[in-house]
Order: sequence, then structure tokens, then C-alpha cells
Amino acid sequence: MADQKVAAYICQGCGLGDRLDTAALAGVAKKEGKAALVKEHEFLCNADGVKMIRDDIANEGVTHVMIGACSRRAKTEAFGFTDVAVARANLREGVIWTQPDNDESRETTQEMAEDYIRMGCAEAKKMMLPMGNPAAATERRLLVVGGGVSGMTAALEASRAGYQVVLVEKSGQLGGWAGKLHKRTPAKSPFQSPQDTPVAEMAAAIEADANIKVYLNAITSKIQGAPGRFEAEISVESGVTVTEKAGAIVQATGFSLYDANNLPELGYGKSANVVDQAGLETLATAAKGSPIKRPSDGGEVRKVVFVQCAGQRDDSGKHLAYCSGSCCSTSVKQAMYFKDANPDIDTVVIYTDLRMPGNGEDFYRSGQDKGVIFTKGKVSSVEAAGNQCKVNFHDLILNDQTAIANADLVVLATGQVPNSGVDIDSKLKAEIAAAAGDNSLLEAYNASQAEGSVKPVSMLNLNYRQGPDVPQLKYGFTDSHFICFPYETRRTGIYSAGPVRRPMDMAQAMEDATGATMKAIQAIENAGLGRAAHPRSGDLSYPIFRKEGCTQCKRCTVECPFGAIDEDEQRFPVFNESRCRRCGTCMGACPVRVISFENYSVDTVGSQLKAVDVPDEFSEKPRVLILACENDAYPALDMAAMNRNVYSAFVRVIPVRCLGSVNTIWINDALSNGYDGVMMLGCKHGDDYQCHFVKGSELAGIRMSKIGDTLKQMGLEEERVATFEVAITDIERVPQLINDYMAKIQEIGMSPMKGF
Amino acid sequence: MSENYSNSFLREVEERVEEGHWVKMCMQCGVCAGSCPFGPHWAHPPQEIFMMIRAGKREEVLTSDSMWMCTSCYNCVVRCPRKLPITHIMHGLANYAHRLGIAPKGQPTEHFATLFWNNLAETGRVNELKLSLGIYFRDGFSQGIKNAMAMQSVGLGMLKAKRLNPFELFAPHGVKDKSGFHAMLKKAREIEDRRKPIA
Amino acid sequence: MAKKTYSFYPGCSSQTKASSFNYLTSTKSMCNLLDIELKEVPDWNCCGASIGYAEGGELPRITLSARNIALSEQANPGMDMVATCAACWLSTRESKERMDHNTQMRNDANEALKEAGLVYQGTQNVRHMAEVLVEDLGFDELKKGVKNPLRDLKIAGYVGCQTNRPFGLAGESFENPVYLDNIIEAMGGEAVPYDQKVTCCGGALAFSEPEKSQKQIKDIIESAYDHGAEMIVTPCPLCQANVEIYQGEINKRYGTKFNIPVAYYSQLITVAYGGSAQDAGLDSQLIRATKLEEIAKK
Amino acid sequence: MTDIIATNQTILVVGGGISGMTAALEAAECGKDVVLVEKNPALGGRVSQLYRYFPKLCHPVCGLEINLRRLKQNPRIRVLTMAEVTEITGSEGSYSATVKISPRYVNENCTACGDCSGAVDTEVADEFNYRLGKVRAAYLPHKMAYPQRYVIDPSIIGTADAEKAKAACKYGAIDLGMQEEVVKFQAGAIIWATGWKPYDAAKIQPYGYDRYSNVITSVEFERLADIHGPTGGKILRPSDGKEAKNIAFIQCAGSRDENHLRHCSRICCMASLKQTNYVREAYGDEGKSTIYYIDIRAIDRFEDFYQKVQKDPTVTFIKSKVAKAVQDEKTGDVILHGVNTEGYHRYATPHDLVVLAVGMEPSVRGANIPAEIVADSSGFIEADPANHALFGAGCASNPLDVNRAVQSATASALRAIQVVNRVARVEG
Repeated sequence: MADQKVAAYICQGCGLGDRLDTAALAGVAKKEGKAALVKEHEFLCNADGVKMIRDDIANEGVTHVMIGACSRRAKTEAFGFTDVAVARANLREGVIWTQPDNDESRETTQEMAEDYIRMGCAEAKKMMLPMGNPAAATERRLLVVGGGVSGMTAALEASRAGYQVVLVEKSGQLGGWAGKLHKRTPAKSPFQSPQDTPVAEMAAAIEADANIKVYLNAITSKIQGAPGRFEAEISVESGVTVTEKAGAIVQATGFSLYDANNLPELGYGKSANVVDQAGLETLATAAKGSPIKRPSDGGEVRKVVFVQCAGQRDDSGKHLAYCSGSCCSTSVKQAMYFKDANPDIDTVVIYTDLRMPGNGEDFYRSGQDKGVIFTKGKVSSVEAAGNQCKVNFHDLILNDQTAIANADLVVLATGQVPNSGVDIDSKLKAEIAAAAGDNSLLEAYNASQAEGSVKPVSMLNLNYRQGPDVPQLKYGFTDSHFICFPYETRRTGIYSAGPVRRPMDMAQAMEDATGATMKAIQAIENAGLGRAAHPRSGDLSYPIFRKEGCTQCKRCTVECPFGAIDEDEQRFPVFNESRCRRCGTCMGACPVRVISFENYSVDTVGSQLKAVDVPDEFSEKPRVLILACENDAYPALDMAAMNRNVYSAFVRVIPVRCLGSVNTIWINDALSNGYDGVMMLGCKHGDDYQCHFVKGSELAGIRMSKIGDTLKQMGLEEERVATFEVAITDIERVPQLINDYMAKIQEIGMSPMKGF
Repeated sequence: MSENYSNSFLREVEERVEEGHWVKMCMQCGVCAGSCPFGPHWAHPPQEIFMMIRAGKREEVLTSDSMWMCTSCYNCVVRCPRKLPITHIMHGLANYAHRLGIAPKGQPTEHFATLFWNNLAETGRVNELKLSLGIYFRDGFSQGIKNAMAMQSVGLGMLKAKRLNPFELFAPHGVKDKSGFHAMLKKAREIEDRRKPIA
Repeated sequence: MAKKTYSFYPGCSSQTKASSFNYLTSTKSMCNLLDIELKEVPDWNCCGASIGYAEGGELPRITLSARNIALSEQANPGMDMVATCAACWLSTRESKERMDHNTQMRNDANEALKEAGLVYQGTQNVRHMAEVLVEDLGFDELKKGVKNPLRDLKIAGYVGCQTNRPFGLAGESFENPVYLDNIIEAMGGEAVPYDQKVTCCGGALAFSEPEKSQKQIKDIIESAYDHGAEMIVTPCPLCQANVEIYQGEINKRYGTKFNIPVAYYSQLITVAYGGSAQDAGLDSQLIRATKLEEIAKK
Repeated sequence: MTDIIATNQTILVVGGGISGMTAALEAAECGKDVVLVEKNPALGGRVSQLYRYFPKLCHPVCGLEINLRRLKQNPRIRVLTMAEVTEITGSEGSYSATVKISPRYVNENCTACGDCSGAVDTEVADEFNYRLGKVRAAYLPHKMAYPQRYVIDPSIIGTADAEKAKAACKYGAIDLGMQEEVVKFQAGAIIWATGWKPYDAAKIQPYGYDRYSNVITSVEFERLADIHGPTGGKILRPSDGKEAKNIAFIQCAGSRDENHLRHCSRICCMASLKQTNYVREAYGDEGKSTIYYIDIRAIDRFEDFYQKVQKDPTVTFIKSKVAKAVQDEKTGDVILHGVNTEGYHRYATPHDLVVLAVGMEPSVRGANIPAEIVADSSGFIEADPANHALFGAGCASNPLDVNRAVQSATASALRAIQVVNRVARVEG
């Protein structure tokens, strides 16, 4: 701290020089911001301006730079100094582009700009240049759990990139579900006929690969650590347990077929001639190229009926609600087993929507060309009658309640159920509610555990505070919630791939596993450099924890959206830096404020809001603090400014990493410093949440719901703190929200807390 | 019931109906049904006929009036996403039903089409006068007179416009090589019957 | 431009005193004026038309066309075979495609043709007269020879089905072909836009399903009138006859007062090029094209 | 002159849409050097032109913001905009790429202050809004554009307008003498992420896209719903600016059709289901959406979304490929003709607006890529050893939704890394 030297630079370009008294701003930076060096420049972002700053860093010993120019989102490269801490005061988008260019507004516009200079200087002073995670570890091996096609792909692709792999498969051989297939659906032009599966070839390649170590009949009985330093206990059926180190993990635990025993109405279990898709593969494999026989009596098969969506796309709640995406092509493939062998065998596929996207259309056409009959219909029941079955269905095209009475085989296209292990969220949710004072969920959860019912078996056995498996998104799939970022599971360094992530076919699983491996390798590399993973990739800051102040309240360990924080024996939090995504949710959660980041802390924000000049209650100049999510609300404000959408000159905006990082002390400080209100602008939460840190905005909502008491104690109206869900496209709505809120503040009057 | 949704009728159509091998390729989008100028007059539009064939509804299909509604406008053909030659399949099905003798009784287009072919086959060229008289007199002599009287103004107009020749009845247009022409058609029919035998 | 020569297949309706005699008359006049020589295919036979399917079946129908092409190849080698009738063109071209793409079909047809001492070789293109005008001459060339522009004449270009689908003219769309409009405009007339340009007139079933096909015609004429047309022009003899002849019937059935002349593009061109009403076969119209006749008098 | 430092350990990514950006970022965040080439003046590609994503209904520019932030702070990625790869020679581990860079007429001094735009009078078609509106001939492609730098439309070069723009700029950012450049550099592996383009709807003649103003495409509909679009987010129909409340969605407009695109484009069903939400968002119970479809392909968890839309009483599903559209000259309504094949019901239904769910075709078909490449019958790049170190990513490889395109791009990054790591091992 001793050698800290803050320099403030004020740009006069883009109209800043015309609209603002930059000399006065410089004065503010000097006097109030206590900047050691203050310079104005007519065009700060050009080569000359940037060089000036660089020279000061090199020659003047500047360690902290405050740039009063445009938004932090603009000219990022020009002002991207990596050797000093940089704060940006947003004078362009934040002030002159949102304020009317007229005489009446001149004074409030200047005041706004001066406050941002004060805030920028205050922030700069409290920032430190992040030095990288000191706990960085560099184990570069990849652990792959699951030896099906997804897992084998991950292993082979990682090896090809030069990484070593430990592959753990619970059964006695590699191949998984794909290993049981007679043939696969085609993955290459001309997409006309079933192909051989790649299983044997891949298994041989793995065996021949010195980079890949395989454990068969084995599970990961315990995994602890973090990216770059995972330690996995691998228990082999023989009773041996070995420990392997890994830098990252790919979870490729696959799927199980939905249990057709749940579908007695479709004849399963009532006739040996009703099989699921796996059953048909078994028959096809067993036939070894000769005609597939009727299971009940070994008789000739002359007619096969495929029932699509069996126990799927179900809205009754009894079966799978989703579509498994691959069963249509599988049925076409299986119908071809018969048609290719003997075109005289009748094959009928009864479907409601045939779902064969992309080149699947070629495969569909090929099926038709081979004489497979497709009929849009709904099967109501399958009755067994001797060695044949009667399939009752509604032909939706001919609007005919009809039946196929003489089916020798009926194949039910049941769906994929992910092997994702324990659903850890139900417990977590209960714990969060309990932390907020509602114990009912936790009690219910405990009761459900006590009943001794069949509990799902963990896939990974993570030794994590928040539970042994990767959180599930929906229906047990461990998919990412983010459309743009499909690999963002909530466990850093653990990437799921293949049908455990979402229902998919083999070609997709292989592509998916390759992508997951990419992310895993990247996690290894970044962990080694002490850098954050997505979405703050490259961020070298990490949570710094002051243990002496900690009250062991567990809020941080429970609320961390990424399960990055464990607990030690004394229930103190243990930060696993390379599992951390730097969202600051722990910082926001901490009631005693012992968690901070070098470049983002309770102080960097707190000192900014305190730096604002709050006029007295007779000034008719209220002040409202806006804490805005830096990814959505803040860009929305920027774009509103680009549109020159005007909003009140009495607000002061501070971007935050996530509303989850907002510590209630900021609200308290703002209100006790005389602010008239606090607006928090964050992302949508709920089922379709848009928070990039998963739960940040939701947690903020929960925390703020309790702020009412504090306000009451302070003698303040509830409306003085308000939270809004804002999207990045709300460029007209956000200015409107601000103005509406200001009107409300006007209505309830100035805060009585001013001047204390 | 036992033969529904089986290959048997579909196979029959594939083997014996012009362009019948396309029927299996229909994906039931219905664009043909919506594209036909006589659409509302079809009890079963083409796409439904294709489904009926695949469902094994032989009687219903072959005795249907629907195929006879085809005006040969090719709207369906150019719009079909699977490029089915629907016009020809409809012609083929009608022809097959006609050959089997199970087309609906008194189907007017069947009657006209037969007259037309026989008319052209006789001399090698169409005799328009005989053709129209044939139409008017299909339901007997007195109805024929009535029909002809009803269309008298049209006929007279055509006559006046030199677009109808009363002498066509006696000295019709025709090819010179009648024997070669007839032998050719006879042979063609023979081959056709061999290629597409009637059950 | 040098004289162009084609092997000409007029078809049954374009014979002396047949239903589209006026098409033949005007085609001959038009070709004279455009310096096009037509060499008639000797001893041609009926194309079978699409309606031939019921009794004729597949191979006999194709054989009919095979005979015509074979005769054309024999008598007029090296020329394109050109038809004026839409149905003739379509049947012939379709048969050619079937035979060219299906060896068995070709062999079968040739087996039958042998009885008439002929052989199909597939050496000639089968084209419609409209293709000749549009592709071999072009609209600019057509425009050049106009002597009597069809000023102030509002014409609905009625393309119909069989010159349009399934083959159509190269580069034209099935739903909105513009070649006929372009010919009208090239002759100095005004092509009115209307929405029934490619609607089927039901001509194939005019005899067997008169009510249904007359409904088609009614819609076409109504739309032409609604959009200000004074006349309808078509490239198809069946369309021409059908739309012209049944106007009286339709008026009786629907209480309309249709009386719109229906002509061929060849008649327009003949008149625009300075031919007489008689050259253009206008004396053979059931509904006199009086405005066109007036222009022809100039 | 544009200087590019690249070696055989560099990865070239062609296309700066979400797939290309993803591939570039994933590789760069793994420590690899990347050159990212984009033909448009800004990154973001086609998803930046979408109003919302299915099934979350979140906004694509939100993910773009994150990707741009990743990109801005990553020194390993060199971005070239208005640039197109014209030639690729060499072999796996040692390619040489030739890139043509069109003049932007604006240099890096640009602060995006907008003064140039205010100075010019000429307006040009707004490409970002699918030409539905116009922009000044000195423009920022869109609000999120990166690089955040204006573009002078070449059509005004040499005119007084261009000089006015130049005079308005206080920062010397406008360089009217800028010339097309051709640069050549090395790369060990190439990721081809050129994405897709909407199938030319005018070719689907029966729907009259070229004749009827109230027949629009699904990508255009995205712009109508978007606040950054030509109507400021109001769903107004083109013919008369009337609120379009009764909207038809025609599926498989080009897709699954041997006359057009042989493949199923995968996303269109979901896109239309999503767009029914725009109608509801705008008009509540007064809105009416009708989806004409062959099969609803709401694959895997998307089924939830389909079921949700099915429960919306303002949305009707008709299993039918619409035969023909006709716009009524007087009312402007578009009447759709066809047959509901579920039980044979004929319809002729008027709608305020018809949205064609147009199919995806690869922006650059395999045959047009300046290198030998194995592509399928639709022009999508296949995964084939014969392609060596040229990898398809995203919609250049298959018609994919955003999620799958990003997966594919991530996978392609690993494939490229495998190559440059091999090069590194050899080069030491």
C-alpha cells in the first residue's frame, strides 16, 4: 500500500470537453479524489493519450489509474493496462449521452460527472492488481468417468491433444450402450443405411494408447480437490482402491433406457414379442446376420410394428415428459434390419411427429424407399394374442380407430433416462431456505431421507460441501442452463458429456464429448495459471478470506452457486480458488464482510458510494444509488445512452459483478449516507433465469426481501430499496424504470438521513 | 383387417400402376390436397389416397371417384416436396381401376377418356365432332338430342367460326399409315399388359 | 436475323376446320412475319393428351409420342421439334424424358414402334412455340418488328397449366410466369396483373365435369375483368377454346355477363406485325376481338 | 497495412458469429493464438439479429456481451472484420491463408461518437435489419457492434457526403483513401465457421414472398419484434403498418423439400413456437398464432416448450403444408389455402401477416470454400479425415440450434488444438 500512486486522466473527446468543465473535474480528482497525478487530454483513447498513460506508469510510478472517459465497455483494449489497477469513470455514456444538452441541465450534468470522478478515484484507491490464485496446481491429467462412446471419445480426443487420461468404467468392458448395438444410424453421407458402430475400433485404439489408463469394473468412490488438483479414489470390483490425480473431469455416465415395465398397456411384460429398442438390438445381435426370430416361439417375423414415444412426451406426469431425440432414427434403423434382410417383411412405424433433423431427412427418405410404412397415429394399447400382438391405434391421417392384428414383433421406443446420480439441489434449496429462516423445506427433506426409500447412487462421489454429484438442470439431466454456453455446469473443471447431459444419439454424443474435453483441457490450463474459468475467464482475482472475523455461519458455503467452498472440521469455509468463478456471491452473503477480491471488494464499492456528494434535503437534488449487473443492466444503460435516452441526473450507477455479490452493508451505507433510494438492477431469476452466476440475482432477491426490517429500524419507507429484473435489451425500459422510481422518491420525499 | 398396413396392396400398386413405386415416398404434408383446382370434389385427396394405399384399403381406393377428378394441371407435382409425379400416379390408379373394371359406375371422365382414346386410336388423330357427339349421346339417343340441342349455340358458333367441320363425320383427319399405327398400338398394349398384368 | 427452321407438330386441334384452326392460321402468319420456317412433321398422330390415360395406359400413350418424334427425326433431322398446342408439347416432352431416363421404357416403345417401321432416337429437343419466341428470338427482337402496336389494349395473359407445369419455360416461376405478359408488352399492349394467371381451366374435364370446370373458367374471367382486362390471351388451344366457348353457359349458370374475347399470342403478334385480321384468324373467334380487329385495320 | 503475426501454431477461425467466436475464445483461453476473420463489419453473426432465444426466451445479445468481454481482454485473438478468406494453400499443420480486407474507411481512432453519421444525408439499406429499414451511409452496424467503430458505406465514397463525414470527425478517424488489402499468413489449423443464411424465400413461389408484402421470413420477424429493429419492437405488417395480430407461421419453408433444401433445418419449428410468444407478448389474448406444420420437431427438452405453447389458447396447430398464399389486394390480408391432413379438412384462412419459417443453408457451400473439402449434399462440411486440419464448426457443418452450434464449435477448437499441439511438439 505504501507505494500506491493514483493517477487520474480526464478525456475531453466525444463532446466531454464541450459539455463538461473538465478543469473542474480535474480539480475534483486532485482535491477530493486525492489523485497524485491528474491530466486532461483532448483525445485520451488515441495512440498519444494511451502513450501518455503508459509513460506515467513507466516513469512516474503510477500504480492505480482512474480514467474519466467513456464506459468501461468501450475502448477496452486501449485502456486495458494489465500492470496497474484501472478504474473507469463513465462520463460519456453515463453522463453526457443521457443528459439533455441544454443550459438548465448543465449544472446537474456537471455534478453527475464530478461524482463519477470521485467514485472512480475512490474505487481505484481500494483496488489491487490481482496477482493470480496462489493455490494454482498443475496436474494435467484428465479423469473420464464412463467408458461408453462419450467417455471413449473424451479419452481419445484428450490423448490426441497430448493429455494423459484416466478412464473409469463401471462395467467389465468399454462401449456402454453403443457396445450393445447391432448397428448405428448413419453419421455420414449419403445417410441411407445403418453402419457398424465404432466401438470395437475405439476400444482397440484406447488399449493401444499409452496415454490412456483404463479402470474397468471400477467406480470413483471419492473425488476431492479442484481443477488442477483433483484426487480420485478409484474402487475396483476386486476390492482394490487406488488414488489417481487429475486436473479436470469429464463425466460421461450415459443413460439407462426408460423401464418398459412401466408400460403394461403397451404389452410389455405381457408378451415376449413386445420389446424395447434395446431388446430389439439384442435380438438383432443374437441373430448374427440370419433373420431375426419371433421371441415367443422362434417363428418367422413377417410384421413388425414400431411404437414411437412409448412412455415419452407424456403430459400425464406418469412417464417421461421429454422427447429423447434419437428414437425416431433408431426405429428407422431397426426397421431396416428387417427390410434390408427381406423386403417382404412389413414394418410399420407409428409416430406422432417424426423427429429426424438435419440429414436425418435423408435417412427417413431411405427408410421410405426401402418400404418402411410410416403412419401418423397414437397407439392406445397392445394386446397379446398367441404368438402375435394386436396394436390398437388411432390413425390420425385417416382419422380411423384401427388396429394391426398380426404383429409378430412390437418394438417400443422408450426414452433415455440420465445416469446423473444424486439430485443435490433439493437439499441445497432447503438449506438456503433454512438460512433465510424457513426450516420447513429442510425438515421435509430430512424426513424424505429418513424413510429409507431407494436413494440414487452417486456417479462421482464428490467430496464437496454441496453434495456428491453435479447439479441437475431438469429431468435429471446435468445440462447447462445457458444457451450460449452449453458446457457451463455448476462445478468448475467437471464437464458432463453425452446423454447424461441431454438426450442424444451417438453422433451428437461424440461431438459433445469432444467439446467437453476441450473445456476440461482449458480448465486444466487455466487452473495452472491461477485464472478464473468462464464467464470471468482470465480473471486473476480470487476470494480472499479473513478467517479471524468469520462466524462460521455457512452462508457462503451454502450459497456459492458453484459449490466452490467446502467446510473444514470447525465449519470454517475452505475456499477452492480454482473452483471459484469470481461472482462474489460469497462476498455478498457474508454478514461480517470477511470475503473480498483484490479488484472487487466491499470496500471498492462501498468507498465509491460514500464518495458521492449527497446534497442536503433542501437542495431538491435527491440521490439514488443504482447497483447494476455488469453483464446485462449496465450494457442496457450504455445502449440507452447510445440512443440518447435521457434519464434522471440524480442517479449514480455502480456496476456489480452480479447482484449476488451485493452486500447489504452497501445498502445500509447508502441509506445512512443520505441517499434517497437504492435501485438494484439484475437479471431474471426463476425457471428461466438469466443470471450468469446461476443464483446471484435470486439470492439478492431473497436477501433484499429481508431488508424491510432494517429500513423500519432506520425509520425509512420500504420503497427506498427496490430490485428490478432487467434484460440487456431493455434500452427504453431501464430509463423509464429510473424515471418512474425518481418520481416515486419525489412522492415520498427526501430521505431524513441526510447530513448525519 | 389382417392385411392392413401391410405391403400387399402397396406392392400391387408399385408393380401395376404407372409411377406407383413413388407412393411409399409420400410424407403426408398435404400440399397436393391443397393445390388441386378440383380439390373440394375429391372424397380422398392424393395424400390421403397414398396413406390409404399404405393402410391396405384396396377397395376404397380403386373404387373411388377421386382420381377421376384430376385435371392434369400438375400443380401438385411442382409443389410436392418429395417430387412425387402425383398427376401420373392418379392417372395410373384410375387406369388400373378402369382395367380392373371396378371404377365407379358411370364415371363421366372414365367414359369420356375411353371415348377419347378409342377416337384417336381409330384414325390416329382426334375427330372432335365424333368425340362431342359421343359425349352427348352417352346416355342414349333422346338424351343425346337434348344435350346436343342444349349446346347447339356453341356448336353453331364453332361451325360459323370454321372451327368445327360437319364433314369430319365422313372424311375424318387421320394418319396415312393406319396399319403401321394400329400395329404399333397393338404391340404397345401387348407389352403394357405383360409389364403390368391385371391380377 | 437469319431464317430459323423448325420441325412443326401442329396437333389435332390445329388442323383445318378443327377447334383451334385460328391458332394454326395465326401461327403460320406469325412465322412468316418473323422469318420462321415450319416444316410439318409428316403423318403425325395425336399426342394422346393427358386424358388418354384411362384407356390408353402408360406405354401406348408414350408410344404415340415416340412415333411423332421418330417421324420428326426422320424427316427433319437436326431441327428442334416445335409444338403449338400445350398438351401436345407436354405429352411429347414428357414421353421423351421418360424414354431418355428409363431404358426399359425406351426399349419397349421402340419395340412397338418397330411395327410401324420407325425408331425413336432421342436426338431432337421438344419445344413449345413460346420457347422459340422467348429463347431463340427474345423480347427485344420481337419488339423490333412491331408495326401496329397494340396501344391501349388491356390484356390478361392467361398462361394456364401445361406450358407452365411441370416443365414451364426456363427461368419462369410456376406461380407467376411472366413470358406471356412480356410478349403482350413487347407488342405494345398492356398486360394486366391478376391472380388467376396459372389457374387450371379444367379443360381436360370440360366434357365430363362441365359444372366443375366452368366454375374454374368463371373465376379466371372474373378476375381478368376485375383487373381491367379487355381481352384474354393464351398459349394453349384447350384453354382458348374452353374459356371462350363456355362463356354463354357460364352466364346462364351464374347470371354473369361475360363476353370477353380470348385469343392466342400468335394472333397478337400477327396483328402487331401488321398482319390483317384474317391473317390472324380473327374471323374464327366466337367472341369477336373487336379492338384487335380495329388495330388490324390500321 | 494490416500486420498479422501468425505461425503454424496459429489457429485460423473463419466466421465471427457465435460459432466462430466460441471456437476462437475456447482455443485462446487454452493459450492458443487465433486469427478470427469476419466478413461483416462487426462480430456476432446471425444470432445477434435474433430478438430472443428458445426455449428460455432470453436475449442473444446477453451471451454476446459475455463473449465480447472475453474477447476484449484476451490478447491472443486477432480480429479481422470486413475480411474474407479467398485462398487456402498448404497442408495440415502448415496452411497459408489469403484474406481480402475491404476498406472500412474508418480507422482505429474512431470513438463511436457518431458525429460522422449525423453529417451525411445518404441512406442505405440496413443490413442488420435484413434491409427492412434504412441507415445513414456512415453507420455503426448495431448497438452492440464490435469493433465499436463506424463504417462508411462504399456507395458514398467519392461523393460530397463522404467529405462531410470526414469533416465531421474530430479524431482523424475517417480515411477515405483506404484501399482493399490482401494479406497472407500461416495457420496450423483452420476452423470454418461461416454459419448459415436463410433460404431465399422468393424461390418458394406458392407463398409469394416476392409478390406479397405481408409475407415475410422468420428472420425478418425477429427484427420486427426486437426493440433495435425497424419498428422499435412493434409487430406491424409491412403493407400498411397495421398491428399484425393474427399471424400464420408456415413451417418447412424451403426445408425438407427436394425442390429447395433436402435437409430439415432443425431450428424452424422451435423458432416459430418461440415467435408465438412474441405475438402473445405484444397482444396478449388478442393475438392469434397459427402454425402450419408437417412434424413439430421440438427435440429433447424442447418438448416442454412445445407443450407449453400447445396449452396457449391463442395458438393453433394445423398439420398441413400450406399449398398457396394469396394477398387480398383490398384488405392486405394473406389468405392461406390448403388441407389439414389430420382427417382431411380444407381451409382458406385469412391472416394479417404470414411468417415463413425459412430453412438454413450453409452461408458458404462446401463447394465454394477455397480449399478441397468433403461436404454433404446440402453443402454442409462433414467430419472427414480427407479434410485434414480444416474443420467445420456450427452451422457450416450442420443445421444446428445455438446450443449445438456452440458445442460443435467447442469441439472444433479441440480438433484444431490437437493439430497445433502436434506442430508445437515437432517444432519444440
